[in-house]
Amino acid sequence: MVTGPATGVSTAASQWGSYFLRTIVPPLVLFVIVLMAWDGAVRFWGIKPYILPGPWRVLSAIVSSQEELTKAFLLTGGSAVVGFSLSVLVGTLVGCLFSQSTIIRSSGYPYAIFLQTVPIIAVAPLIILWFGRGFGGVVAVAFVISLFPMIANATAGMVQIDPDLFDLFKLNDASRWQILFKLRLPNSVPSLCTGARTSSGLAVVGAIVGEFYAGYGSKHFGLGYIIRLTTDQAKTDALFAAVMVSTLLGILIFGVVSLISLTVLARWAPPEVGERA
Amino acid sequence: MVTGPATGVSTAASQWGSYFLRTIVPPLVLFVIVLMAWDGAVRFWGIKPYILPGPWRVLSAIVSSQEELTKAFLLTGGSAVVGFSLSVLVGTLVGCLFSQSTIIRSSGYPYAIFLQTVPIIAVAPLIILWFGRGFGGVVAVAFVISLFPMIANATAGMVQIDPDLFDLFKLNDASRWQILFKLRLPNSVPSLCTGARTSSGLAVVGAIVGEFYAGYGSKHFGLGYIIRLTTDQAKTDALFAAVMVSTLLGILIFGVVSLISLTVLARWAPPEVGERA
Amino acid sequence: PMNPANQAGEGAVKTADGKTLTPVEITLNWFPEAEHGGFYAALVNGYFEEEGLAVTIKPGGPDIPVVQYVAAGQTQFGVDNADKLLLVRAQEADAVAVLAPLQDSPRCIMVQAESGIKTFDELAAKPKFTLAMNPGQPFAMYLQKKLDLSKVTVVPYGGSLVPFLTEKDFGTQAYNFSEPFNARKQNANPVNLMVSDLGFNPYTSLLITSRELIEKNPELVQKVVRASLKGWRKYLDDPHGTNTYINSLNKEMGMDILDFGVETLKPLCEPARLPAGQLGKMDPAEWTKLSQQLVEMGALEASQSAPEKAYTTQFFEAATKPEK
Amino acid sequence: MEIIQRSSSIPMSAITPDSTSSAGHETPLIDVAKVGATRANAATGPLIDVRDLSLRFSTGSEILAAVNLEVKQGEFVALLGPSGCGKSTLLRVMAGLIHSTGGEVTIDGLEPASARKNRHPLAFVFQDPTLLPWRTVRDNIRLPLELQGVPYAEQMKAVEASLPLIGLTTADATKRPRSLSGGMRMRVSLARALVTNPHILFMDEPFAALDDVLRQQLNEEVLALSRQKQWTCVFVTHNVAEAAFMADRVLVMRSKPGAIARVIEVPFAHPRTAALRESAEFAQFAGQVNRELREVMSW
Amino acid sequence: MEIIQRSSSIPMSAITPDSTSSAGHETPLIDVAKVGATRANAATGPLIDVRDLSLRFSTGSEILAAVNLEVKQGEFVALLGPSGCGKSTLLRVMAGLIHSTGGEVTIDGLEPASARKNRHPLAFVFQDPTLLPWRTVRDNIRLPLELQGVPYAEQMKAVEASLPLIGLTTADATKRPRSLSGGMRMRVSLARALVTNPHILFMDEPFAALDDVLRQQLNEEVLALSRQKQWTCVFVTHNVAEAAFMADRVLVMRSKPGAIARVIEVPFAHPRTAALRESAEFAQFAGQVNRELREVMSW
Ligand SMILES: Nc1ncnc2c1ncn2[C@@H]1O[C@H](COP(=O)(O)OP(=O)(O)OP(=O)(O)O)[C@@H](O)[C@H]1O
Ligand SMILES: Nc1ncnc2c1ncn2[C@@H]1O[C@H](COP(=O)(O)OP(=O)(O)OP(=O)(O)O)[C@@H](O)[C@H]1O
Ligand SMILES: [Mg+2]
Ligand SMILES: [Mg+2]
Repeated sequence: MVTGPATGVSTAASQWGSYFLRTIVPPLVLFVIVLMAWDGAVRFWGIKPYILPGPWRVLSAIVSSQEELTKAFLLTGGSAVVGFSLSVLVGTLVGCLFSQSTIIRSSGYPYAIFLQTVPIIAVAPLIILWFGRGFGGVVAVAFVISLFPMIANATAGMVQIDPDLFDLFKLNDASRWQILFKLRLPNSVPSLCTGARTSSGLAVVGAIVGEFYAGYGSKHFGLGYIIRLTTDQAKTDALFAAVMVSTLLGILIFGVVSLISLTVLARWAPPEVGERA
Repeated sequence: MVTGPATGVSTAASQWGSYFLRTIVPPLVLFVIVLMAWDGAVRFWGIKPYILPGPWRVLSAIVSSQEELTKAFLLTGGSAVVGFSLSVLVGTLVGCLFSQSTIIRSSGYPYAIFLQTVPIIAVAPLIILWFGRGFGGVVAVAFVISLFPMIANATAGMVQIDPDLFDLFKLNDASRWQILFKLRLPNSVPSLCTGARTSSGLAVVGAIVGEFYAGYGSKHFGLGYIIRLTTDQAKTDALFAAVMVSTLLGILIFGVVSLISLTVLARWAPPEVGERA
Repeated sequence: PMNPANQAGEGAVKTADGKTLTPVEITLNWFPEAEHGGFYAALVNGYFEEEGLAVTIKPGGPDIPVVQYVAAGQTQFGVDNADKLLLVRAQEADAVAVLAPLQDSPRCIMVQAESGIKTFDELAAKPKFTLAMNPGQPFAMYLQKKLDLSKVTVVPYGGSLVPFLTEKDFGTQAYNFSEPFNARKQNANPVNLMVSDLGFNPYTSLLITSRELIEKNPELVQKVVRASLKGWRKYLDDPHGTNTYINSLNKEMGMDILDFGVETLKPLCEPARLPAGQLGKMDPAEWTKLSQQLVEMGALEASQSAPEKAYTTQFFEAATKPEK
Repeated sequence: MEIIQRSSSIPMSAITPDSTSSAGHETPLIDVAKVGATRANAATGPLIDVRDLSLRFSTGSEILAAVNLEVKQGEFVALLGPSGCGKSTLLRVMAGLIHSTGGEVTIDGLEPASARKNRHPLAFVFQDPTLLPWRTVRDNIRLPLELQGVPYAEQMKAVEASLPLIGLTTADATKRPRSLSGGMRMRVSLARALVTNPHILFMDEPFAALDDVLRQQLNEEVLALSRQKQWTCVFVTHNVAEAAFMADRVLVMRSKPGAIARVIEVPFAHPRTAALRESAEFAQFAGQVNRELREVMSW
Repeated sequence: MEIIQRSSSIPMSAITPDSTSSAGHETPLIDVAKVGATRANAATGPLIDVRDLSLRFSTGSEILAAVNLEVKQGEFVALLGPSGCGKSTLLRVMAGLIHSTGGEVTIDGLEPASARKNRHPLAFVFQDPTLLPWRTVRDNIRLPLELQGVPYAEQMKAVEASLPLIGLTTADATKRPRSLSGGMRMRVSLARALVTNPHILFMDEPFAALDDVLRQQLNEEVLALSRQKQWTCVFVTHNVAEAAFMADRVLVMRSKPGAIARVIEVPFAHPRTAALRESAEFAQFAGQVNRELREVMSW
């Protein structure tokens, strides 16, 4: 009832083809439609570039500073990935800790929320003081910003367990560690995946914001630097170009995380119920 | 197996008392410990107040600008709550839409991620151009920042459904609407609650960031304004006072959302498995 | 709801004594500070009301797109700097400067006296020096072009004074009447290196409006300019009432910093070279120079640069013409 | 028990008790003329027709191979077979919930899905209770009626009527599935299928979680009801006596891959009462089915 | 079937087949002297002792009231009763998984939880299979051994030995619970309990999802195993014949609130074989139990 039965002739190739048709083509089609609507709107209402530059202007800005954007993409992407990985790691560890008792949980949660609600500008000096400017500082900001969803989801996944399973472990005198590693942790995998999807996007924003405050030092420019620069110069088309590239980065990281989740979740979760026959 | 059996003599009062003991006291105790550690660290390493003011300085800053902070708390809180409510509403609607087909989902998701990865600083001018300055703009920023986790969680909740339940609805020729309202939507409630917990915190950050850019016009100052200004002036104790109040706001909103979730979830989810005998 | 028509100017406001006032909104580019004092003075002293105007001054904040607002008609008037105006105009935003209360730019690089730096050249030669400034701002581009900063680490300006206070060999972008004051309050000993001394000196706190409003309602613009000018004169002479008002708006902006601000502002508004009574004047040569500098540093394309369209002196001239 | 009457449902007078105890059910159970247009085809051929059905999950293993079976209008068929042989899967294929990878299934000449939508409303009791955890017992039972747009008052009447039939009290009706015992949950699931008064009823081990006494009671009640309403039933069970008591025909499946290995006509007349169970013929017949099952399992 | 031998387990030679078919099991089943210190108390009193137990959920309703029962070392007790009467709940209380709100439960004189930890390892087959969805069948079965720190090779040996006993193949062993049928899942759950070779085994309807043939086979195997290993078993079932076949004593529960209404000693000698089921005495005894159950239900 779970995996749908294979259809008549289903070779790997045709499966890949249908995957392609269903998951790659529609977003592309919609993307073209959105571009056209955007262009149409800009032309029709005569929207001035300082309010919203048309897509062609943005595209040509992307092309003209291609090299710079590529470098920035890689640099910011690197920081985001490192910050995100730290979030996943630390978030999971904190989830493990929080799952150990309601007392720890209810005492610790406010500090986790603090991480989320503290405006980064207020702690940026502290972060820079501790982690230094450049890569370390940027990663730290990305980490702080993307940590909370991991904590929230890890904790939920480790605490919402079928009571029968819990009883089973207790009856076998499972130790705290065994309950953690053999029950809570695997049980939390689907939640961790949901959290990771949220966090991955936040890590990109975090890296960009981190670059606002920490930078990488002269000569190395991330996307945050370019966004800051073009904002100051009121170069809306270049700004949008940088924003587009940031979004691309976000979507890429998100996509990779989703793909990994799907693979991992094939073992865990009930399958998505979409349009069965 | 689900609700634990009541213990011997369990009056409402003693139940409340134990709730109090378990969920209010430990965080307070930890809070005191954290304050003491903070104070000790500041004294021991002789940390300069402009880097990290000691807790007493922050407390006295809170007390001295009590009135101003209260007003700012209410104003920022109002924007955050409105932005958050919009997120919950719109996130759920988008989740409903995304649950309708994988094609819609895979086409639309990149735009949802866009919302999350686009650096708010880059689009704040646009948002403010569109929604105006003041309350509208602040709410809009809070909304944009807190929307994604709602979309992600709403979609997950509406799509991860026991296939048998889905079959049951199909066998009764349930319409799309019926499946949506009687199956997907109620099934997504636990996820929505998780999403709301993440979003509520983000909405507070969003409101504060929004105030950096949109403000409320003269005489009305939110926490974002105070944070920005005290940062500029290196009044670190006043800054930390404002940060503390922001965190308090975040924890308050988070707490209310959690309480509502718990009440709602009593019907839905398996109970948390903590330390049963 | 893009680009709503200029509606703020329509509906009228009645005062208690029965006068009908025209509502006007002025949007600032930052939180209320001394650099906006003249406009507040006009408000506090009733100069706007004398002109039949009910003015609201809206504080700004970081990255607030004032010129865009003005061009889009979201606010009738705005306060922003000349370089920013030229840059946004290049994006087809037709906003026009009508009054220039500050002749000289307060923009400076603030360093610690302990670093021993007294000039830009010493700064550029200092090993392991860190300079915090927003790289895209024209003054920063100008510095990078004018000086050889290859030895210096340029980092983004995060809006916080703390790094300046904690590190000796650290410089930060500043306005010479606010950051140095705050730094001194934290027992630092700052030295200001004025960017204008290097030759980059855009008008600051310009009063800006849209071409559309100038064409549709020049009388209104005239009234605002006249009252603002009067306000600025008053502010430089007798700032106390105004500063009290700004302080009442915002407790964080203390009287001491405001009073310090006015003192610092006076030479910026009325430098020695300016003939008496010419407070608020704009010099076409300055605009041309600024425009050329922006083109040279690559912030502006030559084809987009039309400095003569960015300002008009007609309202200033009318306001300062001796009464017939 | 009052159950929603669909306008096209058969009047009680149309039911002719089947008094033949012969092996072949060649004569239609009901008088076609009186049944109305919706069931017209049933008279000429089997209502449910499974031909050469095969099924392979995408994981590769062959679950069903060359399954052939026919179920006539109003007939009660029991599916018996070793655990894991594919009974649940076969039921799902017949209901149109899974598509076969070979052969074909028709209901009244149509695809199961369209037959279900157009002429033959179908109810399914899943092997797991599959209740909506956020709804009370009452709201779970009335769900199908709600989905079909039956007025609220009638929904409630039908639910109220169904409770005693499945042995639950009005107090139980306001509980949520979480605080029900396993057997109670399964009974709620059964009630949810019964209230719809379907033409076709598929049941996957509805009584497995019940004690023998309640099970026998429910056997009798469901059988009587299905006869009275002329439901066509396919019924999966593990209990040989239950199959023998309720069914007109017992199909024994073998496994790996699943296929029908034996078809045994049940020789008892209707109405069947508790007394039948105590009779010597019954014991003998059940013994025979048991032996056939054993044989199939040892293949 | 090879099952992990705990060092304190009883040597085979210690088992004295119980040849009395009398009603009262007054004499201990095993020779205490040979059993070793860990089971010393069992001889002098019941191993499991439930006194005046009552339970009320926080929702308010009284689930169990004044339950009294004793289970001796090595005894096999069946719990029979109407659905929802509290059988599962009682089992959980005896295992120390729920605390009673009145009365007391002791195992070998200790609280269930500490008895379980110190002297009497306990296994529980839940009414639902409760498998870990992310583990294969094999890894689910070996879970308890893994938790107890048994070496991997021994775990695998025990799992391999258990598979044929529950009628699964090596191919099935690599599947995940999702792609198992309902009955297969339940059998995996049973195997998971059996591999631990517990002193005390609680089973909550382990065979409900199985066909009669497999059920009878498993009845025989589990019974033989429990006799051989001297397990003390409490067994919930709905099937009267199953209770009669396996148990030394049948407890019939009534509901609202749950309590023991009848205690019926089973008069059949061990070892019991398939032939017993066909005997007249067996049919007669099962009929008697059935009648008692019916009486209890009609209260
Ligand atoms: N999603 C799936 N993917 C792969 N194999 C599956 C899947 N679902 C079921 N199977 C396999 O199909 C076979 C038949 O399963 P099914 O549930 O139909 O059996 P069943 O006859 O109903 O058994 P039971 O009496 O135990 O309920 C089993 O061997 C099972 O392992
Ligand atoms: N968490 C709970 N909260 C309130 N009532 C509960 C809870 N769990 C079970 N009950 C009630 O306790 C009673 C006994 O449940 P239990 O599961 O022990 O029954 P059972 O005898 O095992 O039934 P079955 O044979 O159907 O499995 C039922 O009436 C049930 O509604
Ligand atoms: Mg099945
Ligand atoms: Mg039970």
